[in-house]
Amino acid sequence: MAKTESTFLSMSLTLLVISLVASASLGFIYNVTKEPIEKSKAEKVKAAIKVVLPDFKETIVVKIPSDGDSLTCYIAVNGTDTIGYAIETYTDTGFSGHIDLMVGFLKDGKIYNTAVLKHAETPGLGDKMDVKKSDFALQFKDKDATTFKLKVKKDGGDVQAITAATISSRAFCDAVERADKALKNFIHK
Amino acid sequence: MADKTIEHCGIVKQIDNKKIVVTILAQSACAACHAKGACGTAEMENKEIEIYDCNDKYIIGEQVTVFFAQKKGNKAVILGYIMPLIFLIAVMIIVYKITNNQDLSALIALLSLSIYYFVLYLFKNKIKKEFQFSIKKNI
Amino acid sequence: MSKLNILTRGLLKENPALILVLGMCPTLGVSTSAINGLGMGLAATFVLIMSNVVVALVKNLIPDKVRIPAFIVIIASFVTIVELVLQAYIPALYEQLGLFIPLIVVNCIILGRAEAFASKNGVLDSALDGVGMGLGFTLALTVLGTIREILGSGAVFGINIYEGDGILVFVLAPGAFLALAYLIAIVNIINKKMVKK
Amino acid sequence: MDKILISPSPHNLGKDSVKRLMYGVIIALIPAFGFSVYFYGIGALAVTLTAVLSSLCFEFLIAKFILKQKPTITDGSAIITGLLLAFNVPSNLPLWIVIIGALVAIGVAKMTFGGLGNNPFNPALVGRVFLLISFPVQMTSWPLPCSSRLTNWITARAENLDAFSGATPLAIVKEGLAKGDSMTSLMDSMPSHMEMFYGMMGGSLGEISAIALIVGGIYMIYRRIITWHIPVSTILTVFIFTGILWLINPEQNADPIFHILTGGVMLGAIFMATDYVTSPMSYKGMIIFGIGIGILTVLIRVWGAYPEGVSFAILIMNAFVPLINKYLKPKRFGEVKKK
Amino acid sequence: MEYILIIISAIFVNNVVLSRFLGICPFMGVSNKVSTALGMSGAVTFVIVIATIVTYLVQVYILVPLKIDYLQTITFILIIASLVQMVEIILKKLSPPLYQALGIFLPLITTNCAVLGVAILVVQNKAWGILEGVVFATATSLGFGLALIIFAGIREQLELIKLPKGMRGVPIAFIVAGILALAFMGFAGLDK
Amino acid sequence: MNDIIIYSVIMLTLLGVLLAVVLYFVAQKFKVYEDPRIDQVSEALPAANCGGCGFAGCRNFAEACVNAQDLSNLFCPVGGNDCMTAVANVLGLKASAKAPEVAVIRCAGEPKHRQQINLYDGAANCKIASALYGGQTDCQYGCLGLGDCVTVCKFDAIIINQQTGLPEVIDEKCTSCGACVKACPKNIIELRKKYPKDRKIFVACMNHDKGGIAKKACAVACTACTKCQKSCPHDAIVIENFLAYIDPVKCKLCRKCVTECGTNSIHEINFPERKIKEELPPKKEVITNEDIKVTEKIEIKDIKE
Amino acid sequence: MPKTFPKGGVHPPENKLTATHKIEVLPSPKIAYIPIIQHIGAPSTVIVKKGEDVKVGQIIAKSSGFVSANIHASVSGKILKIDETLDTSGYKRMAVHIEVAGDEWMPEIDNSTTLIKDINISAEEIISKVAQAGIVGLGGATFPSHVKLSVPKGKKCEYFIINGVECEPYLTSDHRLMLEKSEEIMVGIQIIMKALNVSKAIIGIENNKPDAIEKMTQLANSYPGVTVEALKVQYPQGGEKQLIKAVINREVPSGGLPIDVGCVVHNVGTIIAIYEAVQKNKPLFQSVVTVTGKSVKKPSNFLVRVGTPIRDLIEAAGGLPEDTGKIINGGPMMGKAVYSLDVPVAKGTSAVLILPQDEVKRRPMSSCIRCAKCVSACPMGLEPYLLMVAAEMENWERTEAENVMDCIECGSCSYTCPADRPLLDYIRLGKSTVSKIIRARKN
Ligand SMILES: Cc1cc2nc3c(=O)[nH]c(=O)nc-3n(C[C@H](O)[C@H](O)[C@H](O)COP(=O)(O)O)c2cc1C
Ligand SMILES: Cc1cc2nc3c(=O)[nH]c(=O)nc-3n(C[C@H](O)[C@H](O)[C@H](O)COP(=O)(O)O)c2cc1C
Ligand SMILES: Cc1cc2nc3c(=O)[nH]c(=O)nc-3n(C[C@H](O)[C@H](O)[C@H](O)COP(=O)(O)O)c2cc1C
Ligand SMILES: Cc1cc2nc3c(=O)[nH]c(=O)nc-3n(C[C@H](O)[C@H](O)[C@H](O)CO)c2cc1C
Ligand code: SF4
Ligand code: SF4
Ligand code: SF4
Ligand code: SF4
Ligand code: FES
Repeated sequence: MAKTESTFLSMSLTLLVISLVASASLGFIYNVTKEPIEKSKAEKVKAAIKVVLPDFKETIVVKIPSDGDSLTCYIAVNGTDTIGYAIETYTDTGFSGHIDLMVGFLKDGKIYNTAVLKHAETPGLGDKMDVKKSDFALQFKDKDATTFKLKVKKDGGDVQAITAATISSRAFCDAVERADKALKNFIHK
Repeated sequence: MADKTIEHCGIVKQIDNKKIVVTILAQSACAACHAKGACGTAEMENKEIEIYDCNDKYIIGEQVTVFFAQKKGNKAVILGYIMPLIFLIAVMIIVYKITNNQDLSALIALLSLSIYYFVLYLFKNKIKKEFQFSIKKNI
Repeated sequence: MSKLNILTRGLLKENPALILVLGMCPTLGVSTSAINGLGMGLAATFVLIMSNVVVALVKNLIPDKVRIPAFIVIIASFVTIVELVLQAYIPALYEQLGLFIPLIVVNCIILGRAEAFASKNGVLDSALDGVGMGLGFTLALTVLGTIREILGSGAVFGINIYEGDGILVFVLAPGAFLALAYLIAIVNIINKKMVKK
Repeated sequence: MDKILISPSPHNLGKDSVKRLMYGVIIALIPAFGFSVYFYGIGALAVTLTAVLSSLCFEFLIAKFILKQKPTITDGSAIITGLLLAFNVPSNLPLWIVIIGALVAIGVAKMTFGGLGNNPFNPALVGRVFLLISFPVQMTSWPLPCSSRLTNWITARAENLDAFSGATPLAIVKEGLAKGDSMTSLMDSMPSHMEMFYGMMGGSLGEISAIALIVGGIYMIYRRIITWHIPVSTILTVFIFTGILWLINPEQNADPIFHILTGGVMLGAIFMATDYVTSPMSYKGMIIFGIGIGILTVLIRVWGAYPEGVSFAILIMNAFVPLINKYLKPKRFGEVKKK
Repeated sequence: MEYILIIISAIFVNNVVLSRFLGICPFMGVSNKVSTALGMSGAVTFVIVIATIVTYLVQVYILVPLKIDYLQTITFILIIASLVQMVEIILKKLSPPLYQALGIFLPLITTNCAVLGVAILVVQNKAWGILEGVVFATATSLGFGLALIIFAGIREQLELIKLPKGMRGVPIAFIVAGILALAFMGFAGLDK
Repeated sequence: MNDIIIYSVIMLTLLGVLLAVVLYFVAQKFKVYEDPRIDQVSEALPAANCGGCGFAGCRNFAEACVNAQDLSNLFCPVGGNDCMTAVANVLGLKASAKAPEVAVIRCAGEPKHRQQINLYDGAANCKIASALYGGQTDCQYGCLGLGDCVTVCKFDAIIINQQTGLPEVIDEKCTSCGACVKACPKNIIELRKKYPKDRKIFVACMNHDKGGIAKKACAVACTACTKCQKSCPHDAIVIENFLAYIDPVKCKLCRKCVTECGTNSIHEINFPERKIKEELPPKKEVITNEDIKVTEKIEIKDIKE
Repeated sequence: MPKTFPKGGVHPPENKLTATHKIEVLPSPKIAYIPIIQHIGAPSTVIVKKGEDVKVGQIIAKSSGFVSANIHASVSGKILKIDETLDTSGYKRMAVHIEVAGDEWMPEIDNSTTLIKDINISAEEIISKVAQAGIVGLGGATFPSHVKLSVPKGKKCEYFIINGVECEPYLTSDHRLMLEKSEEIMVGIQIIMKALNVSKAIIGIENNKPDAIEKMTQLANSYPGVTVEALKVQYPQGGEKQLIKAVINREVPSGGLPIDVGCVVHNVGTIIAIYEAVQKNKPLFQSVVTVTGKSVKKPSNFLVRVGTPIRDLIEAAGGLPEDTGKIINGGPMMGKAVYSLDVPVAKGTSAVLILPQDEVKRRPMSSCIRCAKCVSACPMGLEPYLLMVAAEMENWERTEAENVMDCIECGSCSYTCPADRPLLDYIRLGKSTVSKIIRARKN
């Protein structure tokens, strides 16, 4: 087959057709993957809630205010029983900026567990906040912010910081504290 | 001074009564690249340079060296890229201060580039004088 | 050129990352661990094979002067597909690779093969070339990822092989450059020796 | 009679040689080494010996087996690299880490470029920064200096490892300020300036004693191994810059004397920034180089994540040296001004 | 203040080349001479800024409202490719001598990771408006220029040196880049 | 849902057309695509970038070939005739044929032949040494042995023989690029026609002094005694300025002159042993340590890539 | 603080062994070999023939242009032949061989030692006499002196500077001349001041010659316009550009001549030669030569006839020592190494230096450690390390761009380099290649 000549018409036409085909097929694939994408996003949140709270049946999603901003709070219920609150919280003071956490509180305000949703901290240093990498996060288990000061020891708190990653540890505490405060506010109201 | 001029090998392509056209192989980023054979984006592009003032006689197909001052190269970059950039950012800031609308200011700044290019167009002849190339015979 | 040759030359002799030094951004950016390297490599391989095939199919329909943009559209489509599929089915990897997935579009290897090989050869050869080059790229990324992971965090594919933290630099930017530099140097030397023989 | 020699002029030979210069630097480093052994005991000795010996070994092995050159370990430059690497780490650093440091310094930063004279970056500092980033925990826990170490130095190393962990004054200041403490209260807990001048403070093993380093520096200037330009411009810049900050807000900023006595400014300015290979060639360039180091040091110290900034500052300025050499030429005699 | 932090971050702390690994190809390819490196960084800055503005507007006013932001990659790359060509056409049309001068002075880059990467980074950052985006784009390109120029200087110096055989060319360039990245880590935290 | 597909299609199509239009303009008005033959010619070249052709590099040569009307003035000595034929085929032109050449060293003054009168102690560089003095011996024309020719050869085709202190050309490697010829400050190296089986006959001497002086300076110097000239049946030998020269075009390799030369300064290389053994002054004796001393400080630098 | 030039320079051990040795007159040789190129510029044309008899002071080769010089017989006798003879260049060059017979001088030469103070000829006549007498600069460059005395139109000479620096180690010929021929120098200065039409003359002398400074200062009081400047000891202060900078703080522009800043510089030896030519009609055929070296038995200062083989000088100084490594015509920094004792003394020869092997044998070079010592030592503000690399890589454009042509070849850089790099060897290669390129460009 002979090579198509480069004329204005042929050039436009080819690109037109190629774009057409490309966009159509992309649209199709988008439609196919749309659902799985959303599902996987939801899965992730759900998995995190499961980690940070004891067994429950379903969740009610509410937005709770947190100084000037709002956090997503998943109220875990078993029928009418409130089991606890899983709060999607964040901080911007991480070594590499933004960190997303899920913090689970029992009804009495005690922290049940925490989970890291997203972070960009340095591997080998800040990323030890992930339970898979070190025990740092475990120290928050079953702590109550009223008795357990959510600050690293260097700042006069009770949290043992990750060695050589005080900044990340501080940020972690900041996020947990944010959730704690928001929740306390919310419950008190 | 060698350090201060840019030289390119070129080949005389065409000779008019006053003007000599020399094709040079623009040394694009890729030209020096060892992998250009494998890479399609390599911009091996012939550029044509017109030279107006020359005393020597040349013949078509002769190898020549095209050179011009490093300073002028920098000036070209300033006129071609840096000035419009500064212009763009300045317009953007001014419009933003007035309208307080970021996106609008960006759009206007983008459009205002045409003003810059128009001004450039007005100075066409001056620029033409400025960016003269010279050639010499290859030894 | 024999089919076998087309398939295998990408592995060492013309390894796109280590010999031709193409697509350095993803090579450096995602090789923090073996698994990331492998994932990125496979993603790129997929795009490479598919775009090679498609380009080989339509090469005669495309006028010369819109060749490159047409290729870009084709490649970008496949990249988008990879993006969507990863997001849907392997979200963890998708997050790890981040920015570098869309950047597959500008990876010189892919456009380069489309232009230099697929636009001149048949469908089967192009596919084989895609496989070979893609695997070569994947191999390079995985090897580099493994080196960096072992040195940097004492693990391979996430499995700890020694106690302690490792030499942290290797998972950070400077380590990427250094490890790649020596890898390229070594591969070059090996390659030269093989060519001599 | 042998054959008469012929050669172009000059026929006179100066007496300087690379070896003489290098061993001059080593002599100049001896006082500081003495102080560190005095304060840190066997730990300092062990780290230094390890660093020097492994530097020599790596240089020899790489030159001989990889580059296939004639090894030149006798020229003394590898000894300096080893010494200065050791001077830049805590005295209780595990020895295997020291060896990695030496490998990086000699192997990566020096021999990769072909050996003495070719490396664009200061080898000892590349080694040190590499370690600092790779082993932040080990590299930032210092034993406290204590003269009694010398008397019972057999046991000292074991103790060093955990018992006497302290922080450098700069780290204390940085932490303190972050916590919101005031400068005055922080300064109270600090050794006095005079003690710092001797070296009674936590820190890397060779950087603590300003007096010993200055003595070494004066010796090198006297023997014309180095000129004053780099050390003076560096130290002065740090002094002036921190002085300005201090004048603006003495509660948030430490005083300038504190700054020049701590954190390796002396060691860096006198011994590391002056490394021939990685510093500019003209006096003008040297002064710019020194000023650059000073400014970067203070920037990193005051606003950056690291309490100490000298190593980074020198490395960053090393990168600018070729540009400095290119644009800051010595003034040509009878230079004709171009129109 | 916020802008200053963005600038410091983009130039020093998260330098495109040394820490984000974008635009490595031109970094390796063009940085042989300081003079070209200088010119090159000017051109790159202009291209990146323009590309950022256009892609940002397209993203915010077209892709997102139409819910087709999954087409981001393909749209951006096409926009960037045509933009670069358009700038060339305009220059050539308006002032051929200027165009010629640039042509032999500068190696041309059309598309590389840095341009697309910056465009994507800007639209990804939800907290940023276009002003921040432009500041970021400019600073990023300046960071690119800085790295390029330093690197060119070192390479010019290395030209005068007999390097070990296997290290010549790409490997030594990467070693230098690695040590440079190591040194630049000293800037960590300056953006806070 | 379908909206999305429609929007997508519209968006991309618009962009595609935009790009097409832009490119159309670019293509129509401004771009001059590179002559693809340059690449093809480049491929046919040996990529040694040695400059032997007179151009800066192989690619420049390729360009010149493509732009030339005929190839008569263009020749790549490295690739030789085969390569030029290939180039000519690509371009549809006629190749210029040249007899293959090889470099020869026209000095045979080993230490034992010429007395050393001083010891050069300057930088190990022939150009520097030659700018200063005539050399370490009485012969002002002879090889200095400091190896500029070795440094400059990109093909590792010249080495200094540690025993004779003289360079030697390795015929198989020599591409006749001529770099050494340009490098030698004493003009000792000549590119000569390559005969079958690499045979060569040439006068290995450049001494223009009168016979007596030359002979005193070096035992194997050409004294311009004219014996060879008389003996040559093909008139291939000319004597000018007290030095014999064998014209490679006329020389038929008959070897008559070789035996004629009283100072043994005509060299024959790669010939079979002579059947009738003739009285020839011994060519190579055992070399003593004293003789090698001179060459010790030669530092043969890495060949630049 | 005594004055000196501000940048660069080195201070090698002075070793002025012969500073107190009076100048002795060395008898004529048996055969004199008089080279016909003894100056910078065009070679002279021989005007005598084999077999001819010549007298002392008779012209045997005529100047062949403006920048050229006459050459006179330094001895009387018969011309044996005109043949190639090894000279200080290391190459064989044309020389007139004269077999000495008696010592018959040209009649017009006044061979007495009486001082003639009165100058009663015009500037033009002075210059033509200087040219006739074949006088060339004895400071080392052997540049024909009448050229320097003819100030080009449009330029004005304000200062006449006398170079009594003698900054090279070992050398003492100028020093001795200043002590022994002080009056002649003063008269010579007056002559040149008249020729140049200047009113100010400054004698620059380094501080290591206090006796010369004292003597010249005393005398200068009685000669209007003449002053003496004591200078700090620093090599290469004798370089005319450095001397001008040190004495009157003016910088000769790159590529320029002293006259561009209103100066003419002459060496003290040259001045005595000019005095003798003008007042006594005596052409230049003698030279004061220091024969010295640490192992030399009898280091001395000799007054020698041009054409005497240096063998005679060395013999007179006690013979060639056992450990001789190098024989140098000139000082250790700028002189030329010679390897044959048959090399004849020329007009510009100021010393024969015999150095032992262990003092001069070069050490093997190592790679540059970028210590910048050469940069700080270079009095011309150049970067020798860079010039060497550029020349080594044969990058002549760069070599030129880095101002290689400004190098005065003083050797301070090679002297100071701790890595023993032969900097000046390569810089010279660069200079000669670049000057060829420049010349080719002009044509
Ligand atoms: C490349 C690099 C990455 C770092 N990453 C982190 C990090 O992710 N988290 C963190 O807290 N500190 C990190 N640091 C260390 C901080 O800069 C700082 O040194 C440390 O937080 C000091 O805390 P410490 O008191 O725990 O030693 C990093 C340092 C460097 C050089
Ligand atoms: C080519 C050339 C031309 C010169 N022309 C003049 C001249 O016109 N006037 C002058 O006074 N000196 C002239 N000189 C002499 C120089 O200024 C200088 O005195 C001479 O080269 C000796 O200097 P030196 O011994 O410091 O090297 C000339 C020298 C050279 C090499
Ligand atoms: C490095 C250097 C050192 C010199 N040292 C002396 C010196 O010590 N004494 C001297 O008379 N001339 C010295 N000269 C020569 C002078 O530069 C200059 O040529 C001379 O004084 C001019 O006088 P003349 O024409 O009488 O020779 C030196 C030249 C150079 C380049
Ligand atoms: C004054 C002086 C300072 C030096 N400083 C260092 C240094 O800081 N680090 C180092 O590795 N080597 C240093 N050296 C040794 C040597 O120059 C260094 O190893 C080279 O950089 C290796 O090429 C120094 C040498 C001298 C003479
Ligand atoms: S020997 Fe000479 S001609 Fe032959 S390849 Fe080497 S440099 Fe070229
Ligand atoms: S032949 Fe080679 S070694 Fe001999 S002088 Fe010429 S360049 Fe030097
Ligand atoms: S470069 Fe020239 S002027 Fe400078 S010190 Fe060396 S020899 Fe002297
Ligand atoms: S003095 Fe020698 S070692 Fe020092 S910079 Fe100059 S050339 Fe290099
Ligand atoms: S791969 Fe990033 S610029 Fe080429």
